[in-house]
Amino acid sequence: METRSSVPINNEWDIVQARQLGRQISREMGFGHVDQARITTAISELARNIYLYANNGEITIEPIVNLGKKGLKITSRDKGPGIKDIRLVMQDGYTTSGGLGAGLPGVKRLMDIFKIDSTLEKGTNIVAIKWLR
Amino acid sequence: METRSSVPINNEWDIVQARQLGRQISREMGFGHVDQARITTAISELARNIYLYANNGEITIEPIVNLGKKGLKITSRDKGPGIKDIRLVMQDGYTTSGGLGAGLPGVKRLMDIFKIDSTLEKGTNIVAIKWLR
Amino acid sequence: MDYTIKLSQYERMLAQYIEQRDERALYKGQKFSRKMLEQHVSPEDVVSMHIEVVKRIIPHVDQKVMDSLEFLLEVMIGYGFAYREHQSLRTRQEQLDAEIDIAANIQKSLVEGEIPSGHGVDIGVISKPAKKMSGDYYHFVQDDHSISVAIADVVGKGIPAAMCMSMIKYAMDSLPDYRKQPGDVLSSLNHVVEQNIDPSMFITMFYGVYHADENIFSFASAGHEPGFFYNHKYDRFEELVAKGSVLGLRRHSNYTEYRLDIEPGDMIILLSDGVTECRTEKGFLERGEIADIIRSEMHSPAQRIVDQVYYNLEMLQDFVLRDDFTLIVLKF
Amino acid sequence: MDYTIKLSQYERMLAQYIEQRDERALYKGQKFSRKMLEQHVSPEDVVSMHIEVVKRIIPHVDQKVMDSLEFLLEVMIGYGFAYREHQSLRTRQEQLDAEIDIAANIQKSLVEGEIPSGHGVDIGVISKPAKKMSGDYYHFVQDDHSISVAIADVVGKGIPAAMCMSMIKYAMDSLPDYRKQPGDVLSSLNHVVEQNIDPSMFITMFYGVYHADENIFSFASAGHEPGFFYNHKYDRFEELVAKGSVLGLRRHSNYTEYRLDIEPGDMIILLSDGVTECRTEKGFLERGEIADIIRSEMHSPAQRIVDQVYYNLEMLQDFVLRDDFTLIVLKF
Ligand SMILES: [Mn+2]
Ligand SMILES: [Mn+2]
Ligand SMILES: [Mn+2]
Ligand SMILES: [Mn+2]
Repeated sequence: METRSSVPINNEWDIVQARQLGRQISREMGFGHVDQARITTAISELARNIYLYANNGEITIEPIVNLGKKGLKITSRDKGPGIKDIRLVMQDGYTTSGGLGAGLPGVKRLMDIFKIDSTLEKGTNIVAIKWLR
Repeated sequence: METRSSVPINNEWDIVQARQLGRQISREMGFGHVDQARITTAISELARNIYLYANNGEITIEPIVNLGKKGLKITSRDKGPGIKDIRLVMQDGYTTSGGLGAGLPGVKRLMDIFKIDSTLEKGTNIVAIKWLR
Repeated sequence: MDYTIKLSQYERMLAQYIEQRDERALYKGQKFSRKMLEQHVSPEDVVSMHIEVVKRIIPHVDQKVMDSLEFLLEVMIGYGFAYREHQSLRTRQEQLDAEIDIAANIQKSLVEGEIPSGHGVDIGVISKPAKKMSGDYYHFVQDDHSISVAIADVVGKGIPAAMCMSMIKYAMDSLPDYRKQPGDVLSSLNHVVEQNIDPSMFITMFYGVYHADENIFSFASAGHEPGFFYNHKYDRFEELVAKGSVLGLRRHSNYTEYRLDIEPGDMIILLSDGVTECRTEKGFLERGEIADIIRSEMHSPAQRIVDQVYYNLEMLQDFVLRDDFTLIVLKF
Repeated sequence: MDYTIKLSQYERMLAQYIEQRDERALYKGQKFSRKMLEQHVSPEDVVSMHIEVVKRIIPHVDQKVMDSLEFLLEVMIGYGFAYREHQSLRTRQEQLDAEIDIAANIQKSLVEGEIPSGHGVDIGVISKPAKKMSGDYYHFVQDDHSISVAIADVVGKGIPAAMCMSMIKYAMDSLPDYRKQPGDVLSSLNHVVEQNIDPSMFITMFYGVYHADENIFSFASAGHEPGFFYNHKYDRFEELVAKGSVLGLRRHSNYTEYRLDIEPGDMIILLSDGVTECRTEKGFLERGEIADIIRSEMHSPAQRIVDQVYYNLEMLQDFVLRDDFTLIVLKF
C-alpha cells in the first residue's frame, strides 16, 4: 500500500492504463464500488486533459495517510502550454463543459482536495485527494 | 379508442388510478415503453397538484386525432384557489421545484402542447397533449 | 436519510413490484425518486443501490446480468458528473437571481414616482419587464399648468438595457427647467446618450406635455412606437405619429414638436413596442386589435383600462412576455 | 445519431464487457456516456436502451430481473425530469451570462480612461471584479498642475453594486470644476448618493490630488480602506489613515482634508478591501504581508508592482476572488 505508481500519458490507450491503475488501487484501499468507478472516471478526465492539451504527461496515483485518515492522491503533471485563465477554466457551466459536468470542475467537485498550479509555456500540475470514509 | 376516461382526484390513491389509466391508454395507443412511463409521471404530477393545492378535481385522458396525427390529451380540472402568478409558476428552476425538474414546467417540457388557464378563487384548467411519433 | 434505510426502502419497493407488478408500487417508485432527488442522491448511486438489492432479493442471478449492471453503472457515472454540475449551476443561478432581484428593486424605486392626478386628467400606467429588469422607462411631472409624460425603450432587454435606463433617469433629473419643451428635451437627451452610452445601444423616446390652461398636448418622438389618440368627437382611434431619429444615433438631432387640441372625452394612449409586438399563436397582433381592446374598456377608469389590456395580451401570449411592456392611458 | 445506431453501439460495448470484463470496455462506456450527454439523451433513455440490449444478448433472463429493470426505469424517469430542467437552466444561464457580459463591457468602457503619465509620476492600476461586474471604481484626472485619483467601493458585489457604481461615475462627471478639492468632492458625492441610492447601499471612497507644483498630496476618505504611504527617506510603509463617514449614510457629511509632503522615491498605494480581505488557507492576510509583497517588487515599474501583487494574491486564494479587487500604485 506504500507504493506509488505512475502511468505516462502519451496516447489514448494510456488513459485506459491510468484508469486500470486507479481502479485497482482504490479497490485495494477499500473504496466502495461506486466510488471506485467515480475515481476512475476522474483519473480518466485528468489523463484525457493531458492527452488533448499537452500531448505528454504523467498520472501518479498513491495511497496516503494524513492524521490517521487514509486517502487516495492523484497527481497529474504535464509540460504543455499551461492554462491562461485558471479562474475561467474552473468556472462551472463554462461552455467547454457543454453540460457534461466533466472537465476540471467536475473532478474538483468529486474530490475532497483539489490544487492546480499552471504556468504558461511551462505546464500544469494538479493534485487531487479523495479521503476514505 | 374513441373513449374518454376520467378519474376524480380526491385522495392520494386516486393518483394511482390516474396513473394506471394513463399507462393503459398510452400503451394501447402504441407509445413506446419509456414514453408510457414519462406520460404516467406527467399525469401523476398533475394529479398530485390537484390533490395538494385544490383538494378535489378531475383528470381526463383521451386519445385524439388532429390532421391525421394521433395524440394523447390530458386534461386537469379543479375548482381550487387558482394560481396567482402563472408566469412565476411556469418559470424554470423556480424554488418550488427544488431541482426536481417536476411540477408544471416539468410537465410542459415533456408534452408537445401545454395550455393553462387559471382564475383566482375559481380554479385551474390544464390541457396537455403528446403526439405519437 | 441514512444509506441503509434508503437501501431497505428500495428493497421493499422492488420486492413488492416483482411480486405484484402493480401501479401502486410504481407510484411508490416515483415518490422514492423524488425523495432521492431532494436529497441530492446522484443517478449512479441509484443504479448502485439497484445492483445491491437485486443481488439480495433475486436468487441465482446470471453472472452476465450482474456484469451488464456493472457496465450500466459505469455509463451512469457520467450522468452523475452532469448531475453534480446541475446542483452547482442551481446554486449559482439562485445567487444571480438574488442579485437581479436587488438590482430590479433599485431600478423600480428609481422609476416609480407619483402618478399625477390633477388638471382633470385620469391616468393609468402599467409597466412589466419581460425579464426581471426593465429596459422600458416612464416618468411624469406635474406642475401648476401642465403634466408632462415621458416613455422610453432601450433597444435590448435585461441587465444591459436596465443599466442604460438608469442613466436616462439621471439625465432626465439633471435637465435644467428651461429645457422642458418636448423637442428640446429630446435633443438634450440625445446628446447625453450619444456621449455616454455604448454605440451599440439606442433609445427610443416619446415626450409629451399637456398644457392644462390651453387644452393642448404638445409632443415629440425619437423613433418611438407611435401611440394612439382617441378622438371623442368622431369616436375613432387615430395614430399619434411623430417623426424623429432614435436617441444616440448622431451627435445632434432636432425633433419637431407636434400639437393636438384636446377636448373632454379624448384619450392619449402611449405604449412601448412590447405591447404591439405581442406574438400570439396566429402571428403578431394588429395595432387595431389593441385599439379594440381599449375601446371595449373605454368607459372604465384609466388604470382599469391598462390592467385589462395587459391581462388580455398576457393570456394571448401564453404568459410569456417577449419584450418589456409599458402602456399609459391619459383620459381627458 | 439515430436511435438504432446508439442501440447497436451499446449492444457491442455491453457484449464486449460481458465477454472480457476489461477496463478498455469500461473506458468505451465512459466515452459513450459523454456522447449521450452531448446529444442530450436523458438517463431514463439510457436505462431503457440497457433493458432492450439485455433482452437481446442475454438468453433466458429471469422474469424477475426484467421486472426489476422496469422498476429502475420508473425511478429514473424522475431523474429525466431533473435532467431536462438542467438543460433549460443551462440555456437560461447562458442568456444571463451573455447579458452580463454586455453589461460588464458597458461598465468597463465607462470606467476605463487614460492613466495619467505626466508630472513625473509612474502609475500602475489593476482592477478585477470578483464576478463579471465590478462594484469597485477608480478614476484619474490630469491637468497642468495636478493629478487627481478616486477609488471607490460599493458595499455589496455583482449586478446591484455595478449599477450603483455607474451612478457614481455620472455624478463624478457632472461635478463642477470649482469643487475639485478632496473634502468638497466627497461631500458633494455624499449628497448625490444619499438622495439617489437605495438606503441599504453604501459607498466608500478615497479621493486624492497630487499638486505637482508644490509636491503635496492632499486627500480625504469616506470610510474607505486605508492605503499605504511608502516613505522613501525612512524606507518604511506608513498607513494612509483618513477619517470620514461612508457616502450615503447621512444627508450632510464633512470630510477633513489631509496633506502629505511628497519626495522623490515615495509611493502612494491605494486599494479596495478586496485586496486586504484576501482569505487564504491560513486565514486573512495581514496588511503587512501586502506591504511585503510590494516591497519585494518596489524597484519595478508601477504597473508591474500591481500585477505581481494580484498574481500572488490570486494564487494564495486558489484563484477564487471573494471581493472586487482594485490596487493603484503611484510612484513619485
Ligand atoms: Mn427594450
Ligand atoms: Mn421594446
Ligand atoms: Mn464592493
Ligand atoms: Mn469591497
